Amino acid sequence: MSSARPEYGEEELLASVMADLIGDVRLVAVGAASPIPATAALLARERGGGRPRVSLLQSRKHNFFTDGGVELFDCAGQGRVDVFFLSGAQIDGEANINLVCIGDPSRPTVRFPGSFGSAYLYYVVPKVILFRTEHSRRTLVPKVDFISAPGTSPDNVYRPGGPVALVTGRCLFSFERRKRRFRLESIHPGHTLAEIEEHTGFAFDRADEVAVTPAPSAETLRIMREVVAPEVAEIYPHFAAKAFRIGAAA
Amino acid sequence: MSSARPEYGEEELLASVMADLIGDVRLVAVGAASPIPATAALLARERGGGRPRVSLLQSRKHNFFTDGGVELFDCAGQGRVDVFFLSGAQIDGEANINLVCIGDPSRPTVRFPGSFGSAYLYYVVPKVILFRTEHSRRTLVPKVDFISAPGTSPDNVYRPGGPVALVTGRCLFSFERRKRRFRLESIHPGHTLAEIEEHTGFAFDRADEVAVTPAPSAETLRIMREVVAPEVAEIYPHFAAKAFRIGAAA
Amino acid sequence: MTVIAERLEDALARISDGCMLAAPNESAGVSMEATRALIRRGIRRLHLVALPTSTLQADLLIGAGAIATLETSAVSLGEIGLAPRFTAAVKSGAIVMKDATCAALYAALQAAEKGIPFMPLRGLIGSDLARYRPEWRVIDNPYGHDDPIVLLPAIKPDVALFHAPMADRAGNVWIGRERDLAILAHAAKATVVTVERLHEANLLDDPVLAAGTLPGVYVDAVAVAPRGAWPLGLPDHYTADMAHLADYARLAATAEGFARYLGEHVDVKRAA
Amino acid sequence: MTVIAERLEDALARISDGCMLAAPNESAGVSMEATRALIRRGIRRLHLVALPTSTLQADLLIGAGAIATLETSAVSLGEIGLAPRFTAAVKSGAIVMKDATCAALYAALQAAEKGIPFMPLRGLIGSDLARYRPEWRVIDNPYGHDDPIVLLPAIKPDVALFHAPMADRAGNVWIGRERDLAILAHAAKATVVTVERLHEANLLDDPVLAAGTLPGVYVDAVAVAPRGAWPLGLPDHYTADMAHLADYARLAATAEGFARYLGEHVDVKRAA
Repeated sequence: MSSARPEYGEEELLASVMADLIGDVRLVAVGAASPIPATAALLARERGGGRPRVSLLQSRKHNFFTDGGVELFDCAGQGRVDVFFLSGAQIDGEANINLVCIGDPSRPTVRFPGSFGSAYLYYVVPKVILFRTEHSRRTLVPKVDFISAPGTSPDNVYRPGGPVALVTGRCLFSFERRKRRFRLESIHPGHTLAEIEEHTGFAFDRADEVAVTPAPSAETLRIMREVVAPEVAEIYPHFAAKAFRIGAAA
Repeated sequence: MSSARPEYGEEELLASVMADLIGDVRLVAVGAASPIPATAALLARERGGGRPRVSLLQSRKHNFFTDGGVELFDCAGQGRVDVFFLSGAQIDGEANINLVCIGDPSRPTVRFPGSFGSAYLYYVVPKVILFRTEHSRRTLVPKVDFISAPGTSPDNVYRPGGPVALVTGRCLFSFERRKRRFRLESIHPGHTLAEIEEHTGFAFDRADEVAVTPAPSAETLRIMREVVAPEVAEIYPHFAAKAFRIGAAA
Repeated sequence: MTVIAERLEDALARISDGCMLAAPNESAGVSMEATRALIRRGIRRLHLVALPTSTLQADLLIGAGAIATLETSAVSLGEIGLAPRFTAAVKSGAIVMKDATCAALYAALQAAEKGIPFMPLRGLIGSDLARYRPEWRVIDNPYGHDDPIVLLPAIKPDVALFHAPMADRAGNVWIGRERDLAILAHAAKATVVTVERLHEANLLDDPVLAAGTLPGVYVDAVAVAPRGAWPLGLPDHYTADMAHLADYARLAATAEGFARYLGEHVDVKRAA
Repeated sequence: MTVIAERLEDALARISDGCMLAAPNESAGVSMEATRALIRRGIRRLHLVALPTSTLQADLLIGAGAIATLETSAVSLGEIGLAPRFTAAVKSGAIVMKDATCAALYAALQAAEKGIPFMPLRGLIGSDLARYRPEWRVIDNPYGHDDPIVLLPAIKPDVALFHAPMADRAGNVWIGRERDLAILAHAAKATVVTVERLHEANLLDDPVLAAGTLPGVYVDAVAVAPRGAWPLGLPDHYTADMAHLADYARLAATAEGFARYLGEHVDVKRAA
């Protein structure tokens, strides 16, 4: 860790980046096993004085849906879910994501859990933020082995939603739907362009000079640690213990 | 009124006839403004020791649906509703029912409330019992002016349900779907075949000798008056006051 | 965020002339207080979707000249008899009547709820209702053989309006088992609710209350209107005022009598 | 009428070899007690539909050789990691895996709930999921112009099986806001439920409890199984036994370890 590096953890930086990506919207939903997106959503809500509304599907307290698991999908179909987060075992340069397998699906060499809600939500949620902390040629590939959900669709396919960005442990990409390509927007402090080029399996656009991802402000860090961290700890105790050094006996 | 006539009212007779028509089934539903069918359903439940289950849509206490008004229709679509009751401003000899209007629907000469659930339930509930106390050439017509729901459908139309009987103030008809005709099954005590022929606007089949509708047994009358009548009075106080001479200040 | 309106009239601001307004029937919770306020405001050209039927609400709006199109499965005053202004308006052609059947209205609103353009439904074929609804298309079921089935296009109301027992300050509304209210709110672009009272705690904090709660995310505005369903009833709270409804039926039998009813019961706001 | 079974095994009698069994995920209420009882009985060739995902239940049934076909959107052990028996069985081809996505499973079960042969759904086009599901047909939306949309055939399970907080003696089951359980029960031909406890009064008599109650008309059998979701959690009642699940993950990494787990935790019934 460089001595110039400010006092925050990687999780705090990524949550801060994602919270900025959320922007001024009405409703953010966060799926299961997504502690950094959950942190980002709660941070955005806290900074917005209660806006956006946030539904953490894995939480009892922070999930306002009352119509069962189907309600998230209906709500998204109605156009009410502004932001959702998706990950991928593989993500390719056209923002296709693979959550299923490598090899023949009936006899795969590697099997992942499955597509979850991706093959619907990726199409109908206007701002899908992709996240994958592991930034490697294993995860960011030229072409996914199985398309759980495609990054873009032909013009005649109903698709009000799709990817807007990809946040990794090394950088932030934006996604340009028209060009079907990622664009490197900023490099996280402590990382380099050369390193990103080495570890990314797909080609991407960039400016000649790529910005450094801004560090979280002191106020953002304060809110995240004092208000958001205890909320996150109720759902993800192990994560919170590591990211915020709080709670969790384990 | 003939001196031989047993001590029961017309409503009690009709409810008894309908209760017998219900038979041994799992679930009977009764719509709004249907006091005699409601009496029949509760009578059938009482005589069956709790079977069939009964849902009176107009009642809070005797309506077990908890998923809103849509649940009756979904439940019927699932094939779970065995018996339902429908009426018609007009009913014709092919069991078509009209609940909408007489004349051009955009400028009718007579307008009725509307089709309610008929254009769906008539198709999917196996035993639909038609009821119309007023038995006249005004109500039982050669051909309805507007088909809210048809009595039969072409063979290729999905139709697990349909009419099985028509109960009027004068008699009981069965309905033969294959022949698309009513058959006079029995004439209520105090009424005559000549009278029925005079007041029925459509042709119907009958045996050479038509039976007399059996009077309700003493036990049926006892259950109806002691157990069912107070339940009906909670929903239809005016009806119960008239039919059973109980309850209702009005 | 849901607005908890001080004045009912403020909550109703988003219900504009010419909009498609959706409402439940009286067994679920009709906001008669809001209906009277809209008439006082002089609302016009509504396309009213009544799920699945209506009673006084439609009749009153029709009599007041507020409705251009009515889409529902039946209008009557229940045990009291026919709905006089509805009957007169259909016979004179003063309103466009889109006759439906209950299950078809549910399915079309649930299509909007699910964000799909249409919903298939059994039944309907051979009913004259379908003759007057060219938008109900018959297709051959792709999973059958010579099996015609009707498709119903989604109904997406501009605003859903209903009355419920209570809401909290976050805009969550307790609807109990009246799930029709949830279908309406999910299907509509905006939802306005009147309630008997405000519940001070968050309804979602209690798992038993949460089971009957419509989340505030669907609710744009809430106003408190005690006995706001009157003279209709509110399930588990109060029954319909049958004497008043009988008076209404008598007066509304003529245009003059209806005008007198408006003067007595609508033009002047009830004391709180 | 609903049977309130004295013995769990009696309630499970209608779940037969080769049937299509539908179950919710752990956030709604999985009957692990019934799952263990079915494995003890030696159930075989199940077509398990897990709405919309599964964890330990699918993994345990797969490891025990009870599953022929699995239809769901994902199987894992959540934060603990991959589901070992699922992963091994898919890789070896021991089960037929019908990969879905959550919204498609809901829509197909809701088609059964509504008694319609199919449901349209947005999304899906261009996903490789659709490549392996020839029954997902693409049609041109009749209400659009050059607007392809997927149709999903109804899924009608033979039996729905889940765990809930309580039931009454009439067979009404309190499910709270876990409406997925209602979708399953509505869609399935029969429903078997385990509950934490019996509620002595009729759940429908209390309007607040009624709002979260599945009526007994859908429920064929109920058995009491305290902590019946263990080692998974039951919302608002108890959380998952993470230490036990971690032990499971470790053991189930090998066929031998899994057999040992079965011997220790499944073959012998838990003390009540």
